[in-house]
Amino acid sequence: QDRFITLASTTSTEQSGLFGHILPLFTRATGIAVRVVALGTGQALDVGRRGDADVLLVHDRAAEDRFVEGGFGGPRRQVMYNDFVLIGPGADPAGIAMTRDVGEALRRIAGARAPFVSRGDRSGTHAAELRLWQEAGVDPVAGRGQWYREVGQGMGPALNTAAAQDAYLLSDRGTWLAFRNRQGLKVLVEGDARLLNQYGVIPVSPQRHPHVKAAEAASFVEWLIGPEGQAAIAGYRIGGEPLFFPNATDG
Amino acid sequence: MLGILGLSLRVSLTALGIAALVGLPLGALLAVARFPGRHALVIGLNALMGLPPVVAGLLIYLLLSRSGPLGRFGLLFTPTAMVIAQAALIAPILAALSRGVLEALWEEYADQLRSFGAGPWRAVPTLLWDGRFALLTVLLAGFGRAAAEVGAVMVVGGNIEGFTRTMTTAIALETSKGDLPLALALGLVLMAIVLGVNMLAQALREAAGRGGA
Amino acid sequence: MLGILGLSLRVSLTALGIAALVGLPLGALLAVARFPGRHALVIGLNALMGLPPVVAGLLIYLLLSRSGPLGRFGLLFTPTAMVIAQAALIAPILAALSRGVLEALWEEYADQLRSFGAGPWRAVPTLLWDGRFALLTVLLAGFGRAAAEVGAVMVVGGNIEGFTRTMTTAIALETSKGDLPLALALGLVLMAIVLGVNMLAQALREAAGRGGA
Amino acid sequence: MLPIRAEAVDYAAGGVPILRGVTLTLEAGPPCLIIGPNGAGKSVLLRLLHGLLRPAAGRITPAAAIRGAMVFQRPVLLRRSVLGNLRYPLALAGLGREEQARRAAAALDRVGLAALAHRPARRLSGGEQQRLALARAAALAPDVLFLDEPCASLDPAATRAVEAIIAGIAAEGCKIVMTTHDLGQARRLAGEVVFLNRGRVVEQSPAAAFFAGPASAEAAAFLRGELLW
Amino acid sequence: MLPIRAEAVDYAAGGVPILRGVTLTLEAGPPCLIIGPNGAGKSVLLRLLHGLLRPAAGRITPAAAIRGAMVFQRPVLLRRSVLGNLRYPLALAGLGREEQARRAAAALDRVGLAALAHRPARRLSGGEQQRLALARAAALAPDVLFLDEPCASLDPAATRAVEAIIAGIAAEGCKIVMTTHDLGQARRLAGEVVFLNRGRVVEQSPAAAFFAGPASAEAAAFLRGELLW
Ligand SMILES: Nc1ncnc2c1ncn2[C@@H]1O[C@H](COP(=O)(O)OP(=O)(O)OP(=O)(O)O)[C@@H](O)[C@H]1O
Ligand SMILES: Nc1ncnc2c1ncn2[C@@H]1O[C@H](COP(=O)(O)OP(=O)(O)OP(=O)(O)O)[C@@H](O)[C@H]1O
Ligand SMILES: [Mg+2]
Ligand SMILES: [Mg+2]
Repeated sequence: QDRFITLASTTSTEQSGLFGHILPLFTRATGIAVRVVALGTGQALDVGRRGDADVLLVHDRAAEDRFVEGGFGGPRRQVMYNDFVLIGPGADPAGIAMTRDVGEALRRIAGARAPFVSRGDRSGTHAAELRLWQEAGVDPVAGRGQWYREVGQGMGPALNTAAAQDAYLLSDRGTWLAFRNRQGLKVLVEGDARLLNQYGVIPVSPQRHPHVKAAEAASFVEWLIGPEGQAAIAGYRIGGEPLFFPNATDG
Repeated sequence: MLGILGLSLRVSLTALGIAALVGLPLGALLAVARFPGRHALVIGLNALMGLPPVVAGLLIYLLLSRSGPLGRFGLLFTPTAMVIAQAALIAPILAALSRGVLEALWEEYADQLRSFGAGPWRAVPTLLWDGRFALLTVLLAGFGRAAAEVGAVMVVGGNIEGFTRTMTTAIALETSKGDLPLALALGLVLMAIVLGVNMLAQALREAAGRGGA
Repeated sequence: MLGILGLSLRVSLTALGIAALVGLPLGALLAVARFPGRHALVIGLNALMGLPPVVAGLLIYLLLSRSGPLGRFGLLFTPTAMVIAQAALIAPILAALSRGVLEALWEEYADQLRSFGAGPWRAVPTLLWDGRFALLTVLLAGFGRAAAEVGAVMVVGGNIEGFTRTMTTAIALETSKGDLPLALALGLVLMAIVLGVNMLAQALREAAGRGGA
Repeated sequence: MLPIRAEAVDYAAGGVPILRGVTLTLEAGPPCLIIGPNGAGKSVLLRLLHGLLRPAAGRITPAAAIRGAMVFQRPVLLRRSVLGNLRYPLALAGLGREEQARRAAAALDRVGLAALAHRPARRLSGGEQQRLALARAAALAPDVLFLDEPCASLDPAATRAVEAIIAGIAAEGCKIVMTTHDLGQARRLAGEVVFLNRGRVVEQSPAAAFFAGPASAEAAAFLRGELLW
Repeated sequence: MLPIRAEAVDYAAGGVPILRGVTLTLEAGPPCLIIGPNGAGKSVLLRLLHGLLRPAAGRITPAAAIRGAMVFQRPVLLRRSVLGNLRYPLALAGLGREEQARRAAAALDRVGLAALAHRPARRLSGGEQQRLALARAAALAPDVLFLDEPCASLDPAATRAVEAIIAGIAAEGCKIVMTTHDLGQARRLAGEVVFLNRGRVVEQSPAAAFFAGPASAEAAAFLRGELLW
């Protein structure tokens, strides 16, 4: 295929299997192939800044805004959300399954000094986790090296680690649903409004990088936030459960 | 799957070919020639065997990135970029290992070849030819490193499905999806291919060896 | 930072030591002994030089994971696990490369040592000792591979801050954060350390060489 | 160990027949000299008798893997000092450290290398290397000693001295089996002669008889220096 | 190339002095035989004159890197066929393919190895290897040919034949510089003799005079076979 764009995205979206579902639909509709480079959010933004991708799909609002303010691309459009879930061993030694309050759950984990695996890679998920600890009034860094374990890896490896250590962790629902090596892990806390995970799409600036395929990138953004794309996102399910919820029109 | 396998093989073998073209003569030259700085070069090459793939990948990434010096060729996230990164990674390995191997041969040949009036440049192809059986193991080490390598190809190739996804990046991906059985199965397939290449090399060596050594 | 460096060095050198203890004698034995299956073993070892670190990591992971056969020792995500994974990864490399190097020496020594009545078991230490200078390069290749390795230590070590984070996993982390300058700086520091080890090895070799070869 | 018998031994390598139907017996007694032109198969025969090679057909008895000790035509010295080379096989033979040191010193002295004991062995001159190889094999005090042209690189005086050493070893009851191209040397040392040509034993005779008048025309031509390639 | 002059040449290796104050001149003319006991420094001297080693003190002229061709005491054969070994230096000297083939065939024939042309060279017998090495150097038609004990492993007939070859090469105007431990051979070939002992040139004399009665007591003892290590 001659017409293609390069999309820099996050490992969580790639590993959830979403792209395998929606991108063929886009290509069939427009004749444009999409090459997905799945990276850490920070690295994905860096790839965009250097002009090595045409469009970005990421989930770290603060970092996205800095990117747009820096003139590296834009406008940012909101695409979809999914939610984070608090996962832990079925035995639930910290007893968090009863609560629906994520702050309370985190406090119990800290109180029980139960093993907790943190992404520790300054990804969107990591940023969300740190925000939740702060809101819960706990400084987990005090438990570093004991019960609080920063693994510095993507979502999947973090889940692998938690599975092997019977540890708690925060995961995005999409990666969790697609994840196969669950061993004893279960979703223990979900549905708290603070657990929302918003994704945005940003075309890279053709002013800054003239070689960028602006027209193709624009049609990708258009399609993604348009009815076809939004329907495709809603249509991606694992075991009947949707992983992502389209919300482009809300923004 | 077949496409991924093919790409893996193609990238590793091309990288090996390029690295051999640079690394083996360099190794032979270092075994043969005595010049100021040779000692430092040898140590440097030995140390480069410890170059982390991710670092090599990053350097090539910065070179090939649109904002880098070679950006206008648009090579980033292509198989070509992966070949470049792997070749850069294994050329020092081939050079360092072949220097070690050929130095023993040179110890035996030096006086005789110098007596024939062969300078270092002429001695290099002679050593490479006469040492070809020992160099086979060196080449297989280079191939193994290239075939197993994931850090560098991931950074400069981007693990793009259907375009730059190799066996190793696919294995890494399945591992992060937690699909360990699939990851292991892919690993087994890759090892089977690598084994096949090794058996082929060995068979070639034996066919050549029968001709007289 | 110092802790990470120390861990990196400790893990790589320990793995190298263990792998050398297994790999070098095995390589020498393969150079010396003729037994049914030797040929297959040689090809197998050559192919194992292409074992992807992630696959090696996964196998060790499954072995050490609490549901695995060695689960009760709780070794997963500890430096010990990283040492095991790296040793498993580089032992075949050391064996395959040393076999190649020592076969040349054995060609020269075989008749004489057999004439002395030295069986394969007795010939092994002799070859290792008399070939020690050539084996240095092999060891440095193994060390380089261990020092640069990230896939296996990541899987079985888990890159846990302050506990199993090594230079290479830190580099991978900074890369995924998009902090390329820091990643490169860490890479430079690692290369400097590797260079230091190589210079030390070279100095030792020279000191020994002066004693007579 | 003795007698060593070769019965109808064939040997081939690289697709080329090297020895054909070699039958001979080595009995206790004075040195047996194997002589014959270049490429006749003398070195291969010694390796077979020593036990390093296995016959393609026929057999050699006793079937022990290695029989006695051997000095190769092209000495193989280990990457060690002269003394290290001497001690290596002694250690392998299980001798104690003191006995090793004693024997090594005596052997070095015997071949005039005592002053070079601590030199790297592979840096010795051609003749020095050959003397070291002989000393090393003799120090093992084997009951059979195979010597493949042990004096080829020795100066005239060293040749005479080594001949005396060999005769001395033989007198102590060790069977010497040796090749040489120096017919004078063969005359001086031989108790019996095996004449080998093109892979065949042409004759095996007592030395006196052989040199007085060999049974075969080939051997006669060889003795006259006329059996050219 | 000729004359080659060594002036007050010293050489040492591994901390050991090997040659001391060696002064000699090699002029065009009949073969120069360098003789002396094992370890005297003959091989090292040949390497210096050939240009493989550099003097630690003194100088050798002309200063060309390599002078003439050389056959080493221990032949170094490449991992190729017999023919491949012969052609290698000819190709290096820039000869055309046909000329290479012609010269190689002639050289093989001369030393009786034509039948072994396609054998792997390193599998040859000791004497065959030595003849190959000689043929290989002679095929280069050098103006000086350094021979380090070229007949040490040759059978009696081959020795005579090679002596004839050497004499023939010398007659064609090539300067032969050669070592040997075979004093008979030295007598037959030498135009002049350099007697080396313990790293010093004891005398350089016309051959006839030397063998009739050497000037030095050391040489006289050497000729009597009494100069023992
Ligand atoms: N491994 C081998 N492969 C092929 N040919 C061989 C091999 N070993 C020996 N030969 C050949 O067999 C013949 C006999 O070899 P051998 O070394 O026994 O001769 P020799 O009698 O000792 O001669 P020399 O007096 O020159 O030492 C030679 O022609 C040699 O080329
Ligand atoms: N590289 C070296 N390092 C140390 N010693 C050396 C070296 N080369 C030669 N020698 C010593 O120098 C002396 C002379 O050596 P050389 O080989 O020239 O003797 P040679 O006269 O050729 O003896 P031979 O008749 O035994 O061949 C010997 O004692 C040898 O041990
Ligand atoms: Mg022989
Ligand atoms: Mg010599």
